[in-house]
Amino acid sequence: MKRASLWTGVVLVGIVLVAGLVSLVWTPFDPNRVFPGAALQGPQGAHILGFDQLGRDLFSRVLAGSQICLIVGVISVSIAALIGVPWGIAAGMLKGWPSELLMRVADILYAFPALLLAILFAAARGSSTWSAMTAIGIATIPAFARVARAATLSVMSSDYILAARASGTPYLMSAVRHVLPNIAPVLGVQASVSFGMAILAEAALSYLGLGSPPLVVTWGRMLREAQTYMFNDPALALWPGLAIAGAVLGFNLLGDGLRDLLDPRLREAV
Amino acid sequence: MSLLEVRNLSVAFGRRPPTLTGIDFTIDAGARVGLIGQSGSGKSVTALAVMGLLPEYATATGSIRLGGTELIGRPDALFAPMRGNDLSMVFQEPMTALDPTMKVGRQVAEVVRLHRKSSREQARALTLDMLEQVDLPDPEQVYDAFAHQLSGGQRQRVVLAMALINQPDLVICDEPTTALDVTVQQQVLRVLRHNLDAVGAACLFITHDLAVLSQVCDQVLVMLDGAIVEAGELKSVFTDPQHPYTRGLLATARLDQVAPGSRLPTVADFYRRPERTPGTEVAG
Amino acid sequence: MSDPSTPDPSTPDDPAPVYAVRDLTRVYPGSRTVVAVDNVSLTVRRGQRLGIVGESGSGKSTLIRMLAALDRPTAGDIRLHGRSIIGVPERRLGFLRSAVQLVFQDPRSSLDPRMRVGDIITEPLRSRMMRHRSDVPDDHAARLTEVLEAVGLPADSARRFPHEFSGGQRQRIAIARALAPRPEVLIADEPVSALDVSVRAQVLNLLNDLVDRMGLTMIFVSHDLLVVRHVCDSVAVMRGGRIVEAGTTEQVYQRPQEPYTQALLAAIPTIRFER
Amino acid sequence: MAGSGTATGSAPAVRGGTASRRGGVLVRILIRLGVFLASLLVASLIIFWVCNALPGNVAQAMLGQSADPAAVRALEEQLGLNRPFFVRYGEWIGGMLTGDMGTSYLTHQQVGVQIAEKFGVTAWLVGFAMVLALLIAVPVGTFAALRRRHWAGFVTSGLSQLGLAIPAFWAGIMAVWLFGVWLRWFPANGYVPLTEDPAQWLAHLVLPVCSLALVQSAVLVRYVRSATIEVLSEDYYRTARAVGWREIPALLRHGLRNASLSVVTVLGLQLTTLLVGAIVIEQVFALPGLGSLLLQAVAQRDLVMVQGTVLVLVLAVLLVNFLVDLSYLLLDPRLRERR
Repeated sequence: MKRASLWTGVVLVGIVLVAGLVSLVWTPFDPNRVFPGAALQGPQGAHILGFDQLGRDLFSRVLAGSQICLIVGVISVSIAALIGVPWGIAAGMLKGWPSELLMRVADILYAFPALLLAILFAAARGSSTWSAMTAIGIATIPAFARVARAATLSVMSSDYILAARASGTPYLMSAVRHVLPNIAPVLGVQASVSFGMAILAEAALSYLGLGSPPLVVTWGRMLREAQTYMFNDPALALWPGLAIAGAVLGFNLLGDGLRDLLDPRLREAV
Repeated sequence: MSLLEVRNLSVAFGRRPPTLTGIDFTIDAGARVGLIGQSGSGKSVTALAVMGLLPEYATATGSIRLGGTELIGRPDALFAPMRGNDLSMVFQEPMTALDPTMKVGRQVAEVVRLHRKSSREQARALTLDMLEQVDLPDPEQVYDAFAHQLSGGQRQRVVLAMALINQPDLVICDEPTTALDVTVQQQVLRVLRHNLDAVGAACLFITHDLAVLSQVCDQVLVMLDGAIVEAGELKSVFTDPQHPYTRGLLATARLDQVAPGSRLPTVADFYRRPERTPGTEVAG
Repeated sequence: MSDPSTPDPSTPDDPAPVYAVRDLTRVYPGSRTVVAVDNVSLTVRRGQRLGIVGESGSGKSTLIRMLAALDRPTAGDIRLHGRSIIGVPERRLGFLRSAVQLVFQDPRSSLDPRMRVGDIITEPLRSRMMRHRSDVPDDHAARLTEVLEAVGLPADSARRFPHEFSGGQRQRIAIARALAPRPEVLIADEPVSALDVSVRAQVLNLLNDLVDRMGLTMIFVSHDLLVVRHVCDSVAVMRGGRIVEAGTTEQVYQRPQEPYTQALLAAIPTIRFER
Repeated sequence: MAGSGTATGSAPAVRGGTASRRGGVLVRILIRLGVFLASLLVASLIIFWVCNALPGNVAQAMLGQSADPAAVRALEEQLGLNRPFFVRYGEWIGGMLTGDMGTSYLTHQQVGVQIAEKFGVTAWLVGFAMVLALLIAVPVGTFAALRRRHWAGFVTSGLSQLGLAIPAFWAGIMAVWLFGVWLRWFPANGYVPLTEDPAQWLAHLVLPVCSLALVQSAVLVRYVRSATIEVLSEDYYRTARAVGWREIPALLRHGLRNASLSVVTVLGLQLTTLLVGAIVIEQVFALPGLGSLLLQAVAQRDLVMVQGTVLVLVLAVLLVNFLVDLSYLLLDPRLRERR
């Protein structure tokens, strides 16, 4: 039972990854190629999901949409982790007001949800994939900082940190030798969950027309365009939506499964 | 007929091998039975099984009868009213056993009002009386205190008050003094003995400390790896232990009778458990 | 026993003490200031086995943490072989770190769960502070084999992780780590109180044996008076941050002077049948 | 023969007087207030900086990308945009304090008036969604926790996991199709003010509120579940069971009081996600709320309007977090005293 979520997550994430990689070199049809007169047609022949409102192959577009979702996830989670993790570790290892200050700044950043920050960026700089990824990444920093800090605090309160000090291990060395390996699993879980949230935020942004430019195929934009044709063809909105839900579910389940796998309490109990 | 009769009790958690296998013991009305064994031997599981508080994924088989009433398989709607009234329990950790957000007096008074019709004032009066019985100075002040405002010994006495206020037939104490300092431990044990006498309750006293056990109990059950390996009167078990494991436990417990600095006897000198495969050992 | 004429540990004018502690005070500031250690003086001689007993909150743990320079005193002086450790920056504490090692209460917390036993035990040897000291062994592999054997663990333990061992075995690992840099002083903070009674005797036997064999000086902190009596030759009783009574184990246990010591001794649970 | 004297070490018997306790709380409330105001200041700086740091942003936006640089500079001069950053920031914040949120350069509408006009729609949407999400999540989450080893609990958790992955706007789109287009139970989009026609007002809110709340409750179910599981493993819950409380009453009496602390925190966080969700949902259902105002302003690159709207949204988030902090102080007797 416990491993069920882990394996479902691994499979779903695997599908998205494979789709993203395969679509780089091959899709059944060019996702931007318009088949004249095929607009809003249902499935036929090699076009297993049918055509969109302009007559483009829907399946190819859903496949290609996985690319941007993976790119946004990877870049924004990397931004968040690269800044948030050292930030949190520092806040956990420092004492007194410097630590307090670090966390207060993180708290203020927490008041800017990813989407709001992305909208703000789009307003000031114009919308682009980069501005979306940066905004989502920055908005995710506090999540990593908090998790890293909490984990660091619990590691720092262990006697093995005292033992390391009593053995003459310098403070910073302790961070590398003891803190990082011990908080890595928690960060892995956080990365997986943040990946899912980044996908959701990017989809919403594209849906609002504030994400990647029109020629880039994104699931969010597909939904935006599909909404106009809801009366004619609800399937247009079905597939990209399912793709988003599947990808997010995959990363969430992966995170959950990792958590269960690594939770020391659960492990001790077995 | 005994007050508590446990017959062929086995408990398993999920699909894991059973934690308890075929436990048999009885407790007579007013008797004090000590249950001893090392951590992980199944002492606490036995207690929770009797209380009907095993987690839902645990399965208990066999028979537990309290005053003739079968407890295994008893629906919670019928079992819950017995808890705190016919049988009650004192846990190890006084620091966390009380609700941190509720005044401790109210928590004790609630136990009264849960099981019998009584007005708020009556319950309060009973509670104050009980707090006095467990040797708490200034019961009025303790009544209105939150748990974190009391010391460990005071909290454990409040928990004792909760367990005893409805004068149950059986009180189960799970390592009630392990978390306390020695001087406080003495007081709590004294309060426990005194109040068990006053209420006339029987007691199942779980501990890993033979010395503490000898100060409370008159019968002993020795538990090893989920089974009871020895049972009997305190004196006969302590002076003439039959099972090698009991002999080992007794030898290691008598630190006061070994010359300082000399080699201490260990359990392994008397009893070696069948080898376990490395890597599966459960830490102490 | 190491020395028949064990003097009172609080006598400060010992000729060449390992530790000389004077008027040590540690105050934790805050809205409710806590004086954890209050004006404590004591000396520890070479080969002495000093037990520090007290109930929770008596300041015994704070005291030894200051002795190991893991906590800094508010006032007072600590000298190791005549050299003050007060105000010495962490990186200059090599002389203390190589000479003084600790064993903590709970091996589950004191051993890094993600490190192999071999790495845990040799961590003190690898630290920059100790690497070049003449008193610290430089052949790590050889020393690892030596200490594993000394604490009675199989040689292949080095490749395994702490969670693969039982509680008693884990405490042996912690002891092996403490022994690795050939320390002179071993400070043990409640080393057996997290262990089962049946395992406790084995670890105590091991400690006694090692201290004898290696001629260590030991400071042994415990709330259990019987354990201290068994392991130590002298004892200091702490209460509320102060040492209320000190002397040889025999003196203190046979003829306790302070009412608090008497109460503590009277409270020791012993097996008895009268009831 | 009272034993308090020898009770554990340095802990005095019963400590702390009521008077000193109250004083401590007041000081801590003031500290939180200070932190709240400081956060607001920093947040407003960030917002203003993002919108104004690049010179020519506003003027360029007004004149279009291909405008003559000289004309842009002239317009900047005219609007006072070439003055130092902090002067303009001070002006903006100063106006804020007197209730003047500025005027759009593009539409010449008062930002404050616009926000006040649209605020109600968003508030109704978020408020209803929050209540509905709670009504769903608390019982479902508790059930999932109590039966976590049972297939029913497992299925419940699985469903909440699924709900967590569904974008609220997709749920909205599908709801429009199902209930608005296919079944025709509710209007598919648009808004009717409460004062105009209460029945229609409600009818127009049903779908947006439900799609927002449904997804939101999935998040909440998980929090309630883990908070409840935590309480179930607490010693005081076990004590409550041992003195005769049944599962649910024990949870209600002792669990809820303690779990409410963590649930309150979560509610604070949830409001943030709900506000953001509302921005998108308003777009799906063409509701004239703050979200629509913001997106319209973004589309027109009306930065004065954007910074005003974002500030109001961030203010709401910070304010709720501040209130959550305060409720902590009031709910937990341990926090009331410590430090």
